[in-house]
Amino acid sequence: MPEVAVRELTMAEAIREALAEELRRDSRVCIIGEDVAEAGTPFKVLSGLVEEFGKSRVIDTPISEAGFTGIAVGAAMTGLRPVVDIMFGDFLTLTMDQMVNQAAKVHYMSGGAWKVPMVMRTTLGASRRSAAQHSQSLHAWVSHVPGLKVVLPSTPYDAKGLMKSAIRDDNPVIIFEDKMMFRFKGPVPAEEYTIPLGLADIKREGEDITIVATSSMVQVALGAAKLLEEIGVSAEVVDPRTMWPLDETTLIESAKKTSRAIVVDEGYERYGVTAEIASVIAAGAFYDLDAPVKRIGAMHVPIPFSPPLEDATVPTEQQVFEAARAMCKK
Amino acid sequence: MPEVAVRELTMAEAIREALAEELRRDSRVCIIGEDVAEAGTPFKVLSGLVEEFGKSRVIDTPISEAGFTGIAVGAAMTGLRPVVDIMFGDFLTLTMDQMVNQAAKVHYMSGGAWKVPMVMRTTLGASRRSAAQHSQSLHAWVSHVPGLKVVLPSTPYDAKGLMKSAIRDDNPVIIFEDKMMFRFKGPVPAEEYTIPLGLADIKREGEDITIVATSSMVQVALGAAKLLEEIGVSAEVVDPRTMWPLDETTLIESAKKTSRAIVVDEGYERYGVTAEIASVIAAGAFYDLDAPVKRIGAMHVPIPFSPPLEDATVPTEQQVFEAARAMCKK
Amino acid sequence: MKTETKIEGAGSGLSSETWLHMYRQMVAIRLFENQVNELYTRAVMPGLAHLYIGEEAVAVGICEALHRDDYITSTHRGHGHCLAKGASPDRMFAELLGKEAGYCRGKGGSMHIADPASGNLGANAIVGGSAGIATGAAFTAKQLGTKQVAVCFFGEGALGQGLLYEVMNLAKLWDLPVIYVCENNMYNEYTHYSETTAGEVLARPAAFGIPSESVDGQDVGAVYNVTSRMVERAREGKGPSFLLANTYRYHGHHVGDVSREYYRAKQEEQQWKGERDPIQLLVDLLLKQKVATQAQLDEIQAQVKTEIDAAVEFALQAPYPGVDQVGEDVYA
Amino acid sequence: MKTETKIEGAGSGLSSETWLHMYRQMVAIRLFENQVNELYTRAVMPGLAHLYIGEEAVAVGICEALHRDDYITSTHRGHGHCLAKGASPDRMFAELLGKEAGYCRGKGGSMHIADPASGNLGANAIVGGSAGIATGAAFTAKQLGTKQVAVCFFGEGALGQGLLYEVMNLAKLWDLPVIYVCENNMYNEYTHYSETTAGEVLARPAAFGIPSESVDGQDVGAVYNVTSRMVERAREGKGPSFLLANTYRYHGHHVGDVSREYYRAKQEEQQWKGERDPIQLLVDLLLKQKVATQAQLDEIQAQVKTEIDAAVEFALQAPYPGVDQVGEDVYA
Ligand SMILES: Cc1ncc(C[n+]2csc(CCOP(=O)(O)OP(=O)(O)O)c2C)c(N)n1
Ligand SMILES: Cc1ncc(C[n+]2csc(CCOP(=O)(O)OP(=O)(O)O)c2C)c(N)n1
Ligand SMILES: [Mg+2]
Ligand SMILES: [Mg+2]
Repeated sequence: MPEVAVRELTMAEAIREALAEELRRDSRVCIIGEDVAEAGTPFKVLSGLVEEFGKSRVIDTPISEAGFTGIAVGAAMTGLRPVVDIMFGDFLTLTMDQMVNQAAKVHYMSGGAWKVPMVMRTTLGASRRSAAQHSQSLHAWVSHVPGLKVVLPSTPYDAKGLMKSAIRDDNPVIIFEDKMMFRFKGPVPAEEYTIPLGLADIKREGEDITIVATSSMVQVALGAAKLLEEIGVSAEVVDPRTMWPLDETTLIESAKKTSRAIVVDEGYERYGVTAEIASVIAAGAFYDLDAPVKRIGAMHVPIPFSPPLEDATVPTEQQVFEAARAMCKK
Repeated sequence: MPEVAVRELTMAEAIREALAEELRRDSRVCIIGEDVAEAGTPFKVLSGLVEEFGKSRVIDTPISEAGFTGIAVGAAMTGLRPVVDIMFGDFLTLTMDQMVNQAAKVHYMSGGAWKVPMVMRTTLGASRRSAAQHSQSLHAWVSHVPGLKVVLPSTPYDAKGLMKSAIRDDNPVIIFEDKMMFRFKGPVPAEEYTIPLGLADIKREGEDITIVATSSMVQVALGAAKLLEEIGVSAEVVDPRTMWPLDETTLIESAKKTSRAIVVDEGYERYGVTAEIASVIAAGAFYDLDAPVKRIGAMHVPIPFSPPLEDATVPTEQQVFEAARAMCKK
Repeated sequence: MKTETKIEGAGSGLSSETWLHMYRQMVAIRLFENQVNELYTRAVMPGLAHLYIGEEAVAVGICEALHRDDYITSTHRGHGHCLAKGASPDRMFAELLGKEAGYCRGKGGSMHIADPASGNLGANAIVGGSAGIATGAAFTAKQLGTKQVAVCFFGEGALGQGLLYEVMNLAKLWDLPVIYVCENNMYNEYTHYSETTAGEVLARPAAFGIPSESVDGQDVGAVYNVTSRMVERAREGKGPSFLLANTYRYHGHHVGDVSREYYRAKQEEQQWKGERDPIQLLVDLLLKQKVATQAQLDEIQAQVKTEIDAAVEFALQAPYPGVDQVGEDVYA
Repeated sequence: MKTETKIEGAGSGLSSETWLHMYRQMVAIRLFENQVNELYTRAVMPGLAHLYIGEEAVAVGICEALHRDDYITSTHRGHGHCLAKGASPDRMFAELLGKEAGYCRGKGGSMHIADPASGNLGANAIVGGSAGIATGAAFTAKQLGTKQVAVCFFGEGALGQGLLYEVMNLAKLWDLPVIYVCENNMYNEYTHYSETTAGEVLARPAAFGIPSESVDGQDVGAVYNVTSRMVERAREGKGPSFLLANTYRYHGHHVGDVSREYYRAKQEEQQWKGERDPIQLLVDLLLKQKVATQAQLDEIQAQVKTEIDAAVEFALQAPYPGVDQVGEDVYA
């Protein structure tokens, strides 16, 4: 991460600042979603925006995810740059046709004649004791679809820079924010900046093992890296930041350097993000790997409500630490 | 494949026979979908069923995929065993909430109190000159979701045996049929049989390289295997038959034996089926592999209409042959 | 054997047993939810919960008109529906606390309680998400000729979900025994329904030829009577109905929603609580009509309180499920 | 400068230029679609196509009432909408044959033709799938104050899709300049709409307070007039409208659907073709009202035929896109 001012913001503040700056910069940008205006969303991420930009730019909707997502697609095609707010990532299910059969394909099906410059903001992540329909991490689905770009910020700095790039991008971009991280603080420069989509970030340099981690799992990986340091294992933590475009080179180079790799993502392992990244590394660093790439994702169960059960489904520092230690034979 | 009678059926006939037998065997089984009755679906797969079982068992619906899928979920919970017909796999987008947030989770969320014994029949596969919204292979999405089972038959024999098991299964099962294969013929015994979900099938034995292939890609793989034979490469073709449960053992054992593996699936490579299977093999056969596992999927573009373009997006015999030859250094 | 108590007005013709049972159920919901709020405030309950306080007459009036084997589907604000349909508070509290003794073995929590024994197909955390399930249960009832009826509870916010219109069309086409109950408490979370709902609510079922009625959701007798008519239609094979029940939630959208001035006035809340409280209205009626004495009502209230307190205690003492159970119930 | 032709009945008040232009457009669609059928039968066209023959008056009457920069969204049966809005047949045929000169460079085909120059946001192969897009275009028009109007064409089968109800609610809440046009040709593929549609179609927009009218879709003048009123309302900021156009498709659901007896009677087809043909009805009117002579009409027909034949020829000669283009246009 480039040197930054000392200013610290929470994830929520960084996202809000990115949106506010883009709303100011470009009158075509608007926010559409449930309880986004006065309520500022249940997570209060958008608090204050309607006061500055008014109800014609920050727009409350009925509980019609498919409907207002479809409206955003049409609005984006005809000159606006809407940011759609889907309160919980679990509700992506309701928008799949509009995102996958419409937004993702309009540009291609029209031979380049129409563009769909829209952003969808939504969440991922368990641990809020919200049970199976409010805890999923479904980012693998949309990462599978040509025409879409997918962003998973892991720090306030990344959240702001990636959000601004997403809004300026001429394609449909889906941003997944971990709902447990909105209060997570980190340095964010006061000066204007953006982060290009498709660039991985090495969150920690290391020599012995590569831990590829996404979203909140980056903190889990960094925690594990600390524990590993104590037993003399130097772990490199790599955050792809965008699932698509995927910065395969950085992932592969790191694995080649360390000769060992673990992939941690909060989505389900099977047919998920860990599968893609693990196979990219297994193929790209084939001749340098000393051990199979290890995948760590959410347990293969609908997220349970009961705290002891829910906690057992999410990847932990300890889990990553143990896996790394085993791979490094320590 | 166990010894079978000489009788040959098309894929469509085998599927129809499986449905007819189950409709006869169990009065709780019914078929719900668009144009499934007199029309027998646009692919004519269900022709004749309404004549035998009547309109109360083979039920035409409005164009409401989410609606009648949701009705099937409730019907399954309360004592029926519906088979829902989704005309094109591309329309899965409209049923994701009912399948993923409802059907897949009801049993778990209720602590085992309720069950959802339903089947969804739909399609996958390009090459019909039907363009981007009628050609997708979206089976990776549902394979990612705990609570769902996913079936991809590649022969009339498998299609019948797996369909019967799916209908008798107490969980939501989604079956993807390649719309280009309905006229494909193969042996199907006249005697009753079923095929358990979760058992891979070795379609061709070989020594030098493993080609894991799904659905219509099995024929592509077998074609490539023939070409390989001519240059002295003995290819083993393995068909997982079900994406979940996934028969990891058979896949890994085959790769260990041959020390080389290619995975061919008509879905998109990125975050798709080839990623999961490739990483399962890369990890499971790590110490036996002589080369990186090669993934071959659909090109990363919405399926184009123009024949020369569409043909360029689908994996071919030649592609698989070339990849295998290169891996075997022939 | 039921004794007829002749009284005027809404709900006339109900037996005193029915009146007192409805009173009992409404009090049970009120006390149950107060305890839930308490458990949240004391940080004993994981996560959040959406309280049904203020809306008791809707669930109770409707479920009183159903048989035990009739079906209901419920919402994120589902405790009232669940109790009214006959679930017991102890296993409900246990579920809310994530304990193994809960209805879902702790796996569902507040938003997913289900109970086959009382015909509860489950609460649902997807707004409108159970409309298909309820309609499907009615589909089974018709296919198998069981004469069962299915009631689909949903908040007015669910009017925004397309699924509801798809299944209402199907329910009418196939004349399914389902009753769609729109609980209009005037707010979709923090937004007034007038900002999310174009046209008249009752014009929506009319769009599919589904007969509908609106009812004062604070008048349990009125709710019971209109529901009885709809249930009768359904059992006679006359198809679906739609009931609009106008009501109000006293508390926040969920237990954590305490400062609400930015979306609704304190005075509005006071008015409903003061003038339109469903339990108070029922008490006044029962006393005025001499269906019961204050002493009888006090006794019922006391009994219920004892039961609820014991249920909370049971839940607090109950053990969490063993972590080994996390992998169970994924597949049947 | 337009000369007023005084005539009676539907469409009175239209200039002769307008009448003749509508005639021209309807003939163009008819001849275009006959060629499509021909190309399919000769196995020159890849895939299938859904012919608009019999429904010409709907697209033409509506698009005649729009400006070139107004928007439309179309369906799988979209050739008529596309031509009526001003696309040229040569690039359309080229698209249908998958040629690079096509509107989508061959990537879209029959079900996805789009043309920014004429305000065509694109045909859509997802039934009802464009309802959000059309409403979104109207949202932009209102946000930017451009006075543009968006027309959403869909078949009556799309009444089964929940999305339509979600966006109609939003369009009315926000008073968006969108017109929902339901082309009721009586069949959802192979099923009569009465088996898929409960209640009255016009009760559906009414459910959201959206004003509606139904019109004889074979009477181009009537379609033009009712649309003009709806367009005026939209431009004046008075919000959405819904138009039910009753019509009929002469051919199969798609070009391959040739034996249709199992879902509709030959006689029904004969009746529509014989008594309700939109082009014949227009010809009769124009001659009767002396808006045009047979010679004039014949000349127009001949001109159109020449143009269509040339367009087919152009498309047949045009090259396929180079395979290198397959990877282009995925991302902007
Ligand atoms: C599909 C979906 N969208 C959004 C949400 C978030 N959410 C939970 S409750 C709620 C408001 C529901 O309002 P209403 O239906 O009136 O029920 P009430 O809370 O008033 O009882 C919303 C938006 C959700 N759970 N599901
Ligand atoms: C969501 C969806 N479901 C099903 C289909 C398959 N399908 C294509 S056209 C059609 C019938 C459409 O009928 P209607 O809307 O009346 O249009 P028409 O063909 O009569 O013009 C169906 C079911 C589809 N394309 N999209
Ligand atoms: Mg409400
Ligand atoms: Mg039609």
